[in-house]
Amino acid sequence: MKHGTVVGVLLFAFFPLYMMLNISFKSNAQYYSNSVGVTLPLHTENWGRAWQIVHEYLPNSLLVSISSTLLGVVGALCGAYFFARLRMPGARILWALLVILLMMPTISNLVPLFVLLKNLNLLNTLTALILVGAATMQALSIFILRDFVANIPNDLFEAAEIDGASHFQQFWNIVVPLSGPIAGTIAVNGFLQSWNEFMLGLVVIRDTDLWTVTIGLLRLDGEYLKEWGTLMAGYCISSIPVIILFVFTMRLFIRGMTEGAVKG
Amino acid sequence: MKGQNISLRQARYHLSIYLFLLPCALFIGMFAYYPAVNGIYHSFFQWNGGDVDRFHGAQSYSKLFLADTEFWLAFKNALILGIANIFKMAPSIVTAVCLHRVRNARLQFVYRVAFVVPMVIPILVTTYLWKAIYDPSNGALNTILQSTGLMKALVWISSSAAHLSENFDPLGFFSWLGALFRAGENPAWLGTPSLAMLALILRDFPWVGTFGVLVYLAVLQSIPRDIYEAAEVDGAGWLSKFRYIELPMILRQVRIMMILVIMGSINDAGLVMAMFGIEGGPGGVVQVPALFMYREAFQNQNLGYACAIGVVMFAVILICTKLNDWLVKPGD
Amino acid sequence: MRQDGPKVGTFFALCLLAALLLSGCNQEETVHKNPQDAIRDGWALISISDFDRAEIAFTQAATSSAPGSRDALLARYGLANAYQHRRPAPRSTDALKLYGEISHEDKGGEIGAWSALAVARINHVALYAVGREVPPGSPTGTSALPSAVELDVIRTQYQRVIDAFPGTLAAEEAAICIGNLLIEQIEPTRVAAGIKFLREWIALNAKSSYLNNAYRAIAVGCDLLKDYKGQLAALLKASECRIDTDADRSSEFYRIAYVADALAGEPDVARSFYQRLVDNYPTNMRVFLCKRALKRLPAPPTVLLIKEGAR
Amino acid sequence: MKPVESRPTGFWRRISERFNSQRNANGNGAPADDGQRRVNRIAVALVAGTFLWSLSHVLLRQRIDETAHPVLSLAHWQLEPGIRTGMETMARRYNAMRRSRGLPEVIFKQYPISEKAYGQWVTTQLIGGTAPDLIEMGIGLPAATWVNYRGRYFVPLTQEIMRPNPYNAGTPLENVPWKETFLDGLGNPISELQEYYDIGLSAFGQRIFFNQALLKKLTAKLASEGKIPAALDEPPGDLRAFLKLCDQIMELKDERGRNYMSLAGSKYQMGFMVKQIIDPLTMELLDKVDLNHSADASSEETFFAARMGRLKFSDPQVLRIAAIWKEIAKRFQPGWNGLDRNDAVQLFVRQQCLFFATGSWDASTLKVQAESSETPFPVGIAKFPVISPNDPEWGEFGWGPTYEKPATAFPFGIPSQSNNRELALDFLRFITTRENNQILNDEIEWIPVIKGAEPKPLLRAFQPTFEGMYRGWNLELGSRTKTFTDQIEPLMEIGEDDKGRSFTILDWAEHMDTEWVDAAARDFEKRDEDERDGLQTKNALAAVLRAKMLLAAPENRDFHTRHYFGYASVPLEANKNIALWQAWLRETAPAKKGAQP
Repeated sequence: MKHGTVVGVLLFAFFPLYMMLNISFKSNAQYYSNSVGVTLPLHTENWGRAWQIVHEYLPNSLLVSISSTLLGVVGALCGAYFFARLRMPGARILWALLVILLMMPTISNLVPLFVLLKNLNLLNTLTALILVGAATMQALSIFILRDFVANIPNDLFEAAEIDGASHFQQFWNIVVPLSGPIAGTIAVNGFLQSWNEFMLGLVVIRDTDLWTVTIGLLRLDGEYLKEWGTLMAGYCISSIPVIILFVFTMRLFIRGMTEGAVKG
Repeated sequence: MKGQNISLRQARYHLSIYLFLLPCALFIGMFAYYPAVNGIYHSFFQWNGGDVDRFHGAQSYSKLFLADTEFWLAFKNALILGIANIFKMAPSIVTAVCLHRVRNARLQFVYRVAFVVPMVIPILVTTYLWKAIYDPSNGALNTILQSTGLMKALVWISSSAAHLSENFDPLGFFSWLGALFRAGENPAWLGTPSLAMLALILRDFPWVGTFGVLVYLAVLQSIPRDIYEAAEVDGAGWLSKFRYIELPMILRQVRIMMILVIMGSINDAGLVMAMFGIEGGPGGVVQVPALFMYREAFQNQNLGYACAIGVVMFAVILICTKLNDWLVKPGD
Repeated sequence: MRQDGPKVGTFFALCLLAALLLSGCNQEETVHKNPQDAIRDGWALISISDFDRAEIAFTQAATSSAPGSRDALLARYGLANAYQHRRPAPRSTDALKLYGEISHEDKGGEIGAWSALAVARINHVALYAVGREVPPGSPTGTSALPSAVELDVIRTQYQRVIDAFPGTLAAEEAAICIGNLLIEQIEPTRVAAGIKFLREWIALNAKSSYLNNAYRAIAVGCDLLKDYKGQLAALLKASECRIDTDADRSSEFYRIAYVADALAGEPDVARSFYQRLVDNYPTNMRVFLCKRALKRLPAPPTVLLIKEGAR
Repeated sequence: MKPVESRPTGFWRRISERFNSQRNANGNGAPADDGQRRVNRIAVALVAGTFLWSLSHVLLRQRIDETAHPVLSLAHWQLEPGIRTGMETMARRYNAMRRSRGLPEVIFKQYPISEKAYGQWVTTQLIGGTAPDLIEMGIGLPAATWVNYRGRYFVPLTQEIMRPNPYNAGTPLENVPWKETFLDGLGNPISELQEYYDIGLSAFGQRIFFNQALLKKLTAKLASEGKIPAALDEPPGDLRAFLKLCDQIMELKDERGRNYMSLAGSKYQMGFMVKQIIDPLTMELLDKVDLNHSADASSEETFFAARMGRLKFSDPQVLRIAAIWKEIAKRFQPGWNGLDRNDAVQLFVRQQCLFFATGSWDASTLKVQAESSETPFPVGIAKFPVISPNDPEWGEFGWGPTYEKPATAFPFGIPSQSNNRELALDFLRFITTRENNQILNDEIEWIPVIKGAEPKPLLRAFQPTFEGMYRGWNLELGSRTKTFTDQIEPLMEIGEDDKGRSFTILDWAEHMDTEWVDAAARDFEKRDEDERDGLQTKNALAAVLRAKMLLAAPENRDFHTRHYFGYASVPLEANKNIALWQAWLRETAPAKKGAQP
């Protein structure tokens, strides 16, 4: 019964993945005639063509996603420590501001952001994507991390203070090691976010050799001749790095999810 | 639990902790708050983003409240979506519970791994997919309905609803239902005004959000086994276990998820745009506030006005979340 | 690695600082050798609406040129323009001040004349600004129009240009402005006055380059007064004394033909202009209508444009 | 992060104890600690590795230094490979030409932006002042918004196009005004601004594509059943006959027992049907709409006509047009308006439907797909059917074909913020010589736009009609009206509303007469404001031309004088237009509130 439910749900969850993979081996003719089933011959050249387009953008995407994730996590951890460790004067207000940030609709902010980046001379640089990516991670990450840090038994910190550890030592020696898992969660979420982000990138990045994969794939998404196979192959390729990342951080990820989410 | 309160007097011993705020403060301040505040500021301006930047007080707001009925109608849609989305949280909970009750640790681990992987699929792909599924003539959905004979059932429901509506019709619900499915016709899920909203809601069946499942699961993990044993001794059944042990535990997460869901249904224009186009479906039946805002910002270059809309939407969300806090009390 | 926190903080502080510094130095300064070049650059910069650098260029030109020389005047005239046209926030007051000075220094001169005209023009256009708070009595909101009183003030300003700078292009343009200013008030007596003014002016300045503009204005006036014969005559005159003869005139021809055909009852004129359109612009979309009309003529059009319905 | 063992200080031991005990508390199913750390190490190594690799990749990527050469950047939404390469070819030829003249080569940058995001992209770039030197115009935003952008951000080219194109020297087109070297003389100026801003590089035309094999087969079948006299090689040119054929085809079943579809339907296709068949029928309305006798209905005029009650959508005249409109919509397959272009293509390629309305830009790609489908079929191209003068009920509309304005396709404009507008203009001139335009379009497989250049055989079918009907209204005043019509028209076309109740033509007319006018009033507010703000811009432009006149050397002074007088009337008459609008507004203020801006 429970197995049934779980497996059933999983089937649905994997269906898109299957379709993505399946279509990526089809020619347009095959796609039009039979889009769901597996059709032979497999058009592996789709992948070749997709790779031709994606490979030059891959480093950009990786660079942006990884660095923004790292920066984001560091920032979020520090922030979480501040909010969780002690209730400093003003912390309450700052926290409120942070939560409010979660609720703000962001569509109309694009233009101010663009102008800001222009004044910072960050247009057409990957730095812009990295910084903004890291920034967008903050609110939710701190939201989750705070509860986690707050949940580290207080006597650890007290013990540390007795041994005369500064806040930085406490942070570095207690919070960082303990928060490995939850940090992993945040990291993977952030990574996914900045990996799939395209509107900002499209608007900010001008030179095609600085494009990220997601923008590059839009190029495959031509209006008049859609090469479904190549398009899907492109999407597959672009999700492979993420899957690899998952595979290796999976345990982190899942345990992290649990630890962090216990207190929401 | 929280860190202890620090009074101003004690604060000076801990000043260094403020340094921890620096990185995220810089990030958020620069790239999140500045644009947001800038937006609020400009909501009092007539602003096209460029060479027109004219202060005109609260005119945008008055116009929005007095003249723009369609904006408020968009909230009606958002409300429907929001409610639907809230119901759509149930499957995640059920799945989580089932997953949680899988005794075999290894198997459970495998399941959970399996749950994370599909997160990588880009939304664009799923949108293509669902458009294909909804295709009236070749789409999977209609094919299934026809082949399984479910279509007949639906048609029957429709017709009987139509009959009902003749003498009793709350909110025109039955007459709406009555018009949905007609014999010998493939329903055009995305094309028919009366069906569009339903199609939007049905999207992503079975509505199991990976993130949600994992979060609930996380909480459920922390239920000590002995409670279950005790419950079984009392002969508690499947349901009562859920009702008395599991539900109370995850109530708080449910609330958080609910908040996120509500925000999503008001703030997210992307989904509707991808499925129905910028005008929000035939007759604008599925247009949401965010769509309205998007149009003002990027089609009408009324950025000032768009900002005002943003502020109003924010206010609404704030109220919703407050209501939510107040309605759904945390479990612990 | 002990001092992790501050390191992180300072790191960001530094990189953002760097970014800010970078942003500071993205505008290179251009140094000009002689005033003429500076002035040219200045105008080029205005035309790409880079007003900061335009102001710099003109200021350089002003300082580097001999006081009282034509260059000096041109430079300051340019500067005033830069003030006037900058977006989003025009420095109108500075512009007005500077224009005023120029028009005083360059008595009777060309540049002085243009400056004087610019002053009137700025005040005139200001009356049509969006969201202008309007004096009581006139309709409110963005749909507000300047009142007759306000416009009369402007009119005297234009008149001053004509009196103080006789024989300059600017003076002629000022006259056209007066005509338009009267006609744009729609109110019949004003319109009539405008037409009268322009006709008299034309009589005196038969050689002016602004005849075309004058006749166009008259045409509109007559249209408002439903004097279609007059409108037709004016339109014909306007198209005769047109300076940019190489422009696309299909709509001009059509308008003449249509007015002659449907309103003024001059089938021959109509035919000739329909024909001209067909001959000169064979691929123009109006050809279809013209040919239909040509077939029909001299019979009047079946469906008259019901002007009465309009006004 | 540091491994635990390496810090045996007092408090750390306590920490690690707590840490482990806590972990064991809820560690069901969680892997062992050391395994945990191994995984972490690999993960960290992996991440660090990829990071360094990509970093080096990004840093070491050598980039052309752009200081040495002028840079010319152009943005368009044409993602198909042919166009990019075509443009690159042009760039090569341009640079070759420059080399031969001893000019520095130009670095070309092409920004192909997805149609999905084009409007937003352009908006942000123009606002941010970072726009490229050439921008393809016309998509992703309402037409009215593009008009506004032209006036606000682009250089009027009216003066330039009146002079000959220097690159035509030595060709038959020498000394012909640049404008007149285009197939249709670049059509009319933007009616709201009375200026030219776009230079089209290709000619587009819309036609009905059809599956020749299928048409033959099905019509043969019909003929055998005696429904039609004989099998057809191409669809009937008369609208009524065409629709009849559609009905007959929709009754036939294919081998899988599915009914055939006649017209492949989608929002995209409906657009063409309205543009090509419905809009021209509104031409008679010009008599009511065209207030300034320009024989061209601007959106403002339509708005005023509607407010004055001269144009009523509930007039029988309009209703008759709407009836034809609906007749056409009926021939689309059910659910068409939920679909987009690709679904329609799919139907056509799978040979489920016979006709496919689209533009010449599709010709080559559609052909390719038809030939590469599992049962390849030849694609035919036919003109849109027209109403015959002696049609029983629609005869009044039988005025012949629709006017086609071909040269407005693939149009590029020059933003005034661009730093090398001269270069951009020069490049436009270069690629619009007969020879280059031919080469460019042959590569793209589009139709050349310069007189005397020959299209590829496949595209011969697109010879434009220069004498025909065109629309007598313009319902798109801004984004409000566009959104409104986009929302209301499907209801009329499919004939039901969101409650499933029927939605008739009359309902449509009623909504148009009230709500469209309200929406238009909102849009007009903006048009009025734009016009008022535009006063400044117009004066600025005039000032620049005047300055050229003042600064000009004696020899070319009168040229610049002509130049100035070519434009002078625009700012002089601008505020008159505003006043006129306002006068009309006041006179036509309806009794009901809300519509008054």
